[in-house]
Amino acid sequence: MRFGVVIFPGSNCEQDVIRATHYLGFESEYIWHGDTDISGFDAIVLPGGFSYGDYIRTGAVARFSPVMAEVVRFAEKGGPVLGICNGFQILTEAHMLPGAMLRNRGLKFICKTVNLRVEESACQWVDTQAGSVIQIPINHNEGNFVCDAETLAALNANGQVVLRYVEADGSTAPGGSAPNGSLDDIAGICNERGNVFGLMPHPERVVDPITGGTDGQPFFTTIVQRLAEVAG
Amino acid sequence: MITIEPLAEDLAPKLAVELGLKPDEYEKVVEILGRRPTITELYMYSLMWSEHCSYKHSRKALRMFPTSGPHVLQGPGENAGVIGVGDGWAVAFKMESHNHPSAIEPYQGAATGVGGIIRDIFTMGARPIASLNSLRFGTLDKPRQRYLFEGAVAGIGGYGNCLGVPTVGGEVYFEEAYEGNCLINAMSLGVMREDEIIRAVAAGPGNLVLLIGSTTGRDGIGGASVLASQEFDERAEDKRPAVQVGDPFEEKLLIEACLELLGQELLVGLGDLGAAGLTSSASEMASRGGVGLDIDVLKIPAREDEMKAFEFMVSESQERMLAVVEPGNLEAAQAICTKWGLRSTVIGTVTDTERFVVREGDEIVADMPASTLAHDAPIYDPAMTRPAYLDEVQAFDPLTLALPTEPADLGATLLRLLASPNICSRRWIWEQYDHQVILNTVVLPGSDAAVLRIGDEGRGIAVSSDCNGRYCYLDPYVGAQIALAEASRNVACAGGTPAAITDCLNFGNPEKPEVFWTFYESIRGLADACKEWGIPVISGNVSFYNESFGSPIYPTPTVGLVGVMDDVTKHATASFKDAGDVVFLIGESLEELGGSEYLKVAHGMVAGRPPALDLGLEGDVQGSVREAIGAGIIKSAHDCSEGGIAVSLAESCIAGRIGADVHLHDGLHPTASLFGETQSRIVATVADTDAEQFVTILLEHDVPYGVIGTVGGDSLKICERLDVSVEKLAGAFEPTLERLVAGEFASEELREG
Amino acid sequence: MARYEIYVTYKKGIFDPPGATAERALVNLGYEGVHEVKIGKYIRMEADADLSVVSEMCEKLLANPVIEEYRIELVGEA
Amino acid sequence: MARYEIYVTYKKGIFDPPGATAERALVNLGYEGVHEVKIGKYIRMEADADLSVVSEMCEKLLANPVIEEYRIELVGEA
Ligand SMILES: Nc1ncnc2c1ncn2[C@@H]1O[C@H](COP(=O)(O)OP(=O)(O)O)[C@@H](O)[C@H]1O
Ligand SMILES: [Mg+2]
Repeated sequence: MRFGVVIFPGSNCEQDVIRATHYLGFESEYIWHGDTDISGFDAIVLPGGFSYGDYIRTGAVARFSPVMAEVVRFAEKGGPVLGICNGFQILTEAHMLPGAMLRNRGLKFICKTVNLRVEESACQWVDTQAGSVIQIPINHNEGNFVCDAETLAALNANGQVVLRYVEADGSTAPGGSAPNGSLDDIAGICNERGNVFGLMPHPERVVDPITGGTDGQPFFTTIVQRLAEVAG
Repeated sequence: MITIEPLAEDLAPKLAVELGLKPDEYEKVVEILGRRPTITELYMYSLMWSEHCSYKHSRKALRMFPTSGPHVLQGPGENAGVIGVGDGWAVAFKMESHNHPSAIEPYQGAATGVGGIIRDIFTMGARPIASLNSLRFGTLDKPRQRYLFEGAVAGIGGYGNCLGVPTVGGEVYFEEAYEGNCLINAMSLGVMREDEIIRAVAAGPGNLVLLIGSTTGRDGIGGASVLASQEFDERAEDKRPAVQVGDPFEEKLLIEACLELLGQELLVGLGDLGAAGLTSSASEMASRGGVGLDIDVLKIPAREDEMKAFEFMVSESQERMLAVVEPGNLEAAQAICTKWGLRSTVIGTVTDTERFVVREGDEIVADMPASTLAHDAPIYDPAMTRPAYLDEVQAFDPLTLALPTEPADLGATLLRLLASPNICSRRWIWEQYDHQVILNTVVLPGSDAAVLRIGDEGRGIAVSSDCNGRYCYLDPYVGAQIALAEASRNVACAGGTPAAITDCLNFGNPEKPEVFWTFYESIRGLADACKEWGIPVISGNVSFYNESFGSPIYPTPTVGLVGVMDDVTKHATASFKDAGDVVFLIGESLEELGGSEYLKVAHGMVAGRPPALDLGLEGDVQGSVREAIGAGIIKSAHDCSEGGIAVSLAESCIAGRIGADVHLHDGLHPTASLFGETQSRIVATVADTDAEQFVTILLEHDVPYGVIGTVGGDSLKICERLDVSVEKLAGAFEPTLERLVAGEFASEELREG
Repeated sequence: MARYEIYVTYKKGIFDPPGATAERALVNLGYEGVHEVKIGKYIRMEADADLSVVSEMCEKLLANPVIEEYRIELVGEA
Repeated sequence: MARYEIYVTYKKGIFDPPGATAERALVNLGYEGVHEVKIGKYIRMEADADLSVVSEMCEKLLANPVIEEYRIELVGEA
């Protein structure tokens, strides 16, 4: 089982993902954005950062990297793809996930630990019990998710909403609990099949307890178990 | 061979003065060249001999600093200092000011300040792992000040976040004295293996000079001399073109490419282009290597048309690096730059002439002994006189004021102090900074010092930046020592052992005897304390001419201290933990209200003598707490600084969301007891089962201490003097900054003042 | 070589945070009568390409069809 | 009520990183003949104010006179 972590120019969380997966005892290696061969990887991670400086729009340029064509193919074959923060933004720009990202409502960059409710979903990357509340840091300037009404309805109907911003007790504040203004408090979504997953929070930051917690561990362990079962 | 074209006899001296050279400095240039300078030469000398680049007023005083010690691998003189932190790991760090550009355009000024200090770090071969920022503004009731504050914070975050270098700490004060001249001091740290240290040296005649990174435009022309070396006043308007726009994406690519080039040993030397641009980095690299350089400006990728030779040489376009490469390695080196999407251009060669020759095609536009630019600037012995205001302010005795004694008044005063912009929570700032990326941050902002792990074998460092300008205004010698004392006390509270410091010395016009006296006294105080505690100064920066409309800022010698930790898991934070924990006060309280936040908030005064500092006691107090943290028995440690012990206790309650019940048997006036800012005090808690062991440690270190109470309940009770719920304390402490800037973001004289 | 100007704006119904904030700020500044402030992108370029190619650039990179619409103007020769 | 369109761009000589990045990206996408890409702001608003007042808004808030310049167009009544 090997994670492949893509480095785009301007990515800056790639070594964090490598460090977190190694901490959990998993194999993981970098993939250069110019590469066109990603065979030999069982799961692909698009890490956080500011690919191409976030210029024009977040993820707008990275989406055209040679490696992305391969990632699309990999996902179509059912391969698991995880997009964290900028990785999530790239997935929406690449139309591998619906919707788009706007500037945070307050127009400020936000770095802080937030409460997230794990929803009942088709996502292959999490099997944390639906309804449980976890703490993971967010760290972004453009995490304000939007999509049209039909898309939102579909996301909810198909169990594609994986994570929502909530209050400490799991409830939703009147007017919403998203610190960034995100539509319907959405923090993470997956495709219908559940193999492509994008989230704004940074699970890799809370894997090794010395950096503040362990709530991020399931986001890497679950997929490993799943793939192991499939392999039988 | 085309003969060089000096400036006309009548024009040269005039232009020299316009560019900031003093008449005798101009004469020295003529003497060195043996002729009148060309326009390019004149620009190059005027910038290299400006205060900002030559330290001509401060150099002598700086010699007072101790610069060597067991940890020091590289002292002052390079782009950054370097210390060893164990297991072969080395940490490079430095602090630098970007005050004047930020006062014109806060976002870009602060952003490019961060960019500049980070280039200094990876130029040494270190990977940048953290930044801190030390900020000073006027009071936030002024729209212009809110604009500067919001812009600077956004710029620091905007640049550092994009690079993926966490901003893990800093400090900020709001004082009238900084209203016309904000301070933006940025500190950066990088990590490498001890054997990977690189020095910015050009060597090997025949080697190639490679310019890497962004194109060169007219932006920031004359930035160094014009902005940083003249008094900053209403004329600032005309200097607007000197503002530069930063490109953090380009800088991120530079970090990766340069570290890869160094890792593969493809470079002979590497230097960054900062103040005075190509002139500065090229001449410094040449003089360090005792070689000459031959550069053709027409080879430099230009951002604009018809740029003059001198514009290429002094442009401060950001995100550029200068490398020296052996011809045989050129192809490999450029391949790496291309891989990272970076421009790289050979613009000249290293020669054995020791002369710096600049060509524009086949015309020679400058030809001077390379070392004279970096090393022959005149060195001054500025006159000094003790400022007249000192006797007056120091004579004031705060105890002559009507001071509150009633619990209700004392409680209200505590809440006012907690809500004061100089004490309140800085959360609003650090939540705009990525303070976690690279996964080394063990103690996040909000405690005393930031703690970072180094490598995966459990080593770490603790970092803090501090300076109370008010103390330095009331007594520069003691004030500067307190800056160091507080930085190392913060580090001690986290469990670190001070290893070395960097500094950023922000002062007014050094040509004013009273200003220079405060500068000299600050350095003398800092140097004496450094020697007493064995803490060397390994890098730093001097920023003079921080004045506007004629009055200097408070003397502000900011200290950035790095402490080492052999076991990073053995650290402490400021928050109270569990009910029943025993509260200790280490150190003793004196009747000291001079220069306190209480005096400012309650009486609108900045007067009196700053708290006294006993260097021996301070060292012992820190040592005892450090040892107890190492022994693993400390559950919380927080020092007493602005606002005194009452604020310190309140901050620990708020951070832990739990109360405490304490008694102070100090026999002082209640106000002095609660809010006096006596130094060398730390509030620490331990589980009651560990109290005995802690006492043993305190006795061994022979420090005064008191067992003052226990953690628990939902309010802070201090004797019969005050009783306030943690809820209320937090309500005063937390929202202040957000409130002061919220919605006000756009307001009348936004950019005017 | 032709000179183009491209105007990228949010589609109707998409909330525009910078625009909304600017509007509030202007009102705070005392400019009551300000409404419907929308902030988009104003892109200028010189290109050896005709309009159809430029709109291709917009579809692909310069705008995000999911939330944005764009208008291209040929403003002259370079 | 008048409708205004405001074009905010960097002053001459000020570097425009987003524009430079867009240009490189377009070239990489195969659009060789693209040059001088500059990305500015395109602001639309309705306001009960005449041109002089709107330029005041630009000076104070909508543009940063230190590094940006702006052009205002009155495009009609709302
Ligand atoms: N400008 C800033 N940027 C980031 N962190 C800051 C800044 N100012 C203060 N902090 C953080 O807020 C906390 C309290 O700061 P301060 O009151 O200066 O602490 P102390 O009094 O112990 O020096 C520290 O963790 C400090 O690093
Ligand atoms: Mg402290």
